[in-house]
Amino acid sequence: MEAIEKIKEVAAQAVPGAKLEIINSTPAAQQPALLVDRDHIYAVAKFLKEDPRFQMDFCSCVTGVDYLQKADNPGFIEVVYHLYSVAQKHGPIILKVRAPRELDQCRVPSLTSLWRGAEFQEREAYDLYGVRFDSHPDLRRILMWDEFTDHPMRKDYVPPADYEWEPTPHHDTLERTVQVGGITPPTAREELEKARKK
Amino acid sequence: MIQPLTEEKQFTRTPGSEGLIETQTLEVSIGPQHPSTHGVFRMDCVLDGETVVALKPVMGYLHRNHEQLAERMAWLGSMPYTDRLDYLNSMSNNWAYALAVEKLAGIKVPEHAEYLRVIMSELTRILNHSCVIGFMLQDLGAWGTPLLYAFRERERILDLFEAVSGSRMMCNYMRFGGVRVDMTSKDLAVAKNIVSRFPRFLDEFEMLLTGNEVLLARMQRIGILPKELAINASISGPMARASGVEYDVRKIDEYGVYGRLDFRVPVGNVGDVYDRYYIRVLEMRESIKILQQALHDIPAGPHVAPEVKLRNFKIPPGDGYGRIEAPKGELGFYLVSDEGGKQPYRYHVRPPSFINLTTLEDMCLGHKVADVVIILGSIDIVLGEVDR
Amino acid sequence: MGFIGKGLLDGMVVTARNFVGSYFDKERLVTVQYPEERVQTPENSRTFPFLVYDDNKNPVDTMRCVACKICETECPPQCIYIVMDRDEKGKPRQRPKVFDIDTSVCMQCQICVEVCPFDAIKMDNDYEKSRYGRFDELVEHLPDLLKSNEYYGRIKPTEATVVDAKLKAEKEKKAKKAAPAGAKPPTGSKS
Amino acid sequence: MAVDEGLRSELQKQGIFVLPFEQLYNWGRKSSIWPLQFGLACCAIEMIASAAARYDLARFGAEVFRATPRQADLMIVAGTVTKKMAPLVVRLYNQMPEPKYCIAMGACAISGGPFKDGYNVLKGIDRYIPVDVHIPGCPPRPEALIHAIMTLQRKIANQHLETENRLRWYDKNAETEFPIPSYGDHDLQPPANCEVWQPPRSYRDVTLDEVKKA
Repeated sequence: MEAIEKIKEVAAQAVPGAKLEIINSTPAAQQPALLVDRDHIYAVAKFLKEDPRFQMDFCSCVTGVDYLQKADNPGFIEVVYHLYSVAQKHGPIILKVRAPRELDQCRVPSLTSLWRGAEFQEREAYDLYGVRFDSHPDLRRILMWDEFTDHPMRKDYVPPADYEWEPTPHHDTLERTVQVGGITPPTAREELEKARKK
Repeated sequence: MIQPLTEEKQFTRTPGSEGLIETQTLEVSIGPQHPSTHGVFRMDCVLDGETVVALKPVMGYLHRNHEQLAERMAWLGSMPYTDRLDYLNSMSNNWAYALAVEKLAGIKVPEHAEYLRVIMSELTRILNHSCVIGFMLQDLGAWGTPLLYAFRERERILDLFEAVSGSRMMCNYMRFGGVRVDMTSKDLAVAKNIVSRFPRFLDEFEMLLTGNEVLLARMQRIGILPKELAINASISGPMARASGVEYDVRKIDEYGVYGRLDFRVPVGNVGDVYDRYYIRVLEMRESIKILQQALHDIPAGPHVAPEVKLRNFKIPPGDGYGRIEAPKGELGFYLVSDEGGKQPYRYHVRPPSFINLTTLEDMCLGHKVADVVIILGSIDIVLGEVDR
Repeated sequence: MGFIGKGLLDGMVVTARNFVGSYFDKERLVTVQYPEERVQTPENSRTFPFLVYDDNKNPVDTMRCVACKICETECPPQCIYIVMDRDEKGKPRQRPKVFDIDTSVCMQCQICVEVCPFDAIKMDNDYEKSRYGRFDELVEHLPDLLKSNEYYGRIKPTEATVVDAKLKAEKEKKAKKAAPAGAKPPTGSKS
Repeated sequence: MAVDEGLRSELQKQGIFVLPFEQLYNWGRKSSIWPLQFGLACCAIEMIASAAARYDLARFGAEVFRATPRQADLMIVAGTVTKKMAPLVVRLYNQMPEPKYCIAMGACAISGGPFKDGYNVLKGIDRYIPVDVHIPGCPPRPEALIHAIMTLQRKIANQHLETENRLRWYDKNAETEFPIPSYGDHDLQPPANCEVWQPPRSYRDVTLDEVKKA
């Protein structure tokens, strides 16, 4: 299979106007990804699926990643697609698409109409990260119950305070105990105060 | 004396669209507590008479936040949690995670350890497939017998796992760059014994099942999954191969030492429940072939790469995806490391049985409700992996 | 394919083979009559952690644990809780005052054993731990956890021999080092 | 007790068993515990293994795994109870006929175990229903489950029909149905059933002096 630079070049030719960017993985893994803008992800994916040079007919893995705000960038949710080809037995080509973290703007086009295999995985990304996939056939929560309102895999999610008593509490559990007013072992309380003083 | 029905109470025959009695569709929720849903899985079926006209899988009853927990602890800390993903085959889950981390960190695994991993992973495959056939037959109404035979064989393999790794089910055996403890010569002898005796059990198992009239009647032409749909819906593992997709990560990626081992990838041609059953039997036979080679060829050497630290293990920033052919399909780990690199920033599991459920509705439509149970059984799901 | 009813007959044959075989073949007779007879658990078998001490007469002073809290931080489900013992002046005493393991949380992963640099914590193989209550009976405190080195040697002979030899060598090395240095007290170095 | 111990053992040698009705009744109950066929997660596989040929739970009269709660006496909560599943577990327990028992098998069922820090994991089934026997372990060996069944049998054998320690079933005022939590926006409502769930009020701080004494 061609190098990622070649794929980028070919895809840019095939889908005019697409903003493509190469993102490197860890040095050892050697799995560079192609970052595509939201408006052209569908066209790029369709091209990769249908072009006889690639024939990416197998969408293996779809997932979301939450990048919190950092000094220089405002933070975003990234959706990652790992594509393989069963027909030509090569891969992966990794597509990434980014959306803002705000819930009302966090939308990307769904690729379920290209690959059925993305259906449940996109639902999962919606459930856990709050990414709305436009034109997904059945975008409901898949793992949590329907009444649930949060998106728990986001990095700023605060779990419910159902903490009551634990014999061996640690770190944030200990903090939460004090907030909720639960009972802590006296020695644990001492330790916590000491840690706070530091 | 029985009173005749009054005018209002009499059931009137109003002709439906085809001149028959007008009927209503019935919604049945199978699960989450149901003996044949293999755990806490729910299927919302809409039935017309006994025929399924719509079916929606509902999951999440075993959603244990595996991914979020892993993002809070060190790289090594997630290893025992991977055991609990697909709890029938912890060894291959370990391998998938170790492989992904090794890919990210660029660790080279000693050859001896690679062979140990192959041995453990193939034993797991045998164990998984024999148990799954047992469960599948249980769903068919063969109450107990095949399952008991399968569990008898499972115990023998578990005894070996316990002797080597210390635990029957949750082995926590693999480490980054190798395995935790070496197999002694005694353990290897036990493994050889298991491998040499397993075909006898398999023959007996097949005599009981393959070609049995009831089995054929219940399994053939049921739940057919066409090849194109299987690829498009990202189906992997024995299920995809039963539909004629010749795709095995062991052959494609040649991870570990699979490139050196000689084995065949069995492929079905109909893609019905019976093919899925028989593919598993054939895969067990291939696994035995692999095991014989691996146990014969295993070289001496260290069981873990000596440069890998147990504590304060760090990975440079970036991401990566590692996958293996687990008994249920392609099991992958997508890991992202951040600055510091002490723990995963993002840890995602690509669970084969979750994605294999995508086409459950397509396979069940038009079949009877009793077939739904066996179609689900043939997908081979483990809820720990579906919901994570 | 054969005649009608072949599948039934085959099934009967398999069942009969297993039934009759169980009288002659040990491998077909698998049932272990549990409370009376037990499966011989292999040496590696593990259930819950315990703390090793060396001298039977004085378990508290000869326990190997120095309360370094490595196992507490590395424990994946965070079921270990340690408080270091201090004397009246607040100087650390290099041994735990409180050492709790919540067995109702412990996932038996053995990571605490692997990371312990002092060979102080080891895995037990006792599995009969069913209890009526949850907190009082399942949280193990220091007195429940302390077990002698002989016990460890009894349940895991091979492993214990290696550990004993290693500790002995370390001790001799330390003694050699300490001898020329003179009156300097040995300090518990962290590896 | 009307019959004196010495006489009773003397009679037993002759093959005559003199028992109070209560003991006979309890013997019958404890030798035919029918568990609910209900597996949640990993521990369920070990539960099946203990019912399979090698460990053979049938030797304790407990092999009849019933698929419906209406025919079961014992609920083995084998595996992680998630918040999505918890209302259903409580409902199943409510549907079982009295006298009923509950074994929390494995770390997850007792306290949430290794997964207790998660947003969707219930920190122990004893928050909603009373648990009779706890088996620690992740997962417990099949022998451990059998040991738990034996522990439960001991408990049943010591239950009375009339005194303070009588069965819940014979206490007219006792609770037999437990409130089922509902799915809330962020968590289950209520997060625990205060009448069943009582965390300890104090913590035993063990000092070294106590250890020395022991």
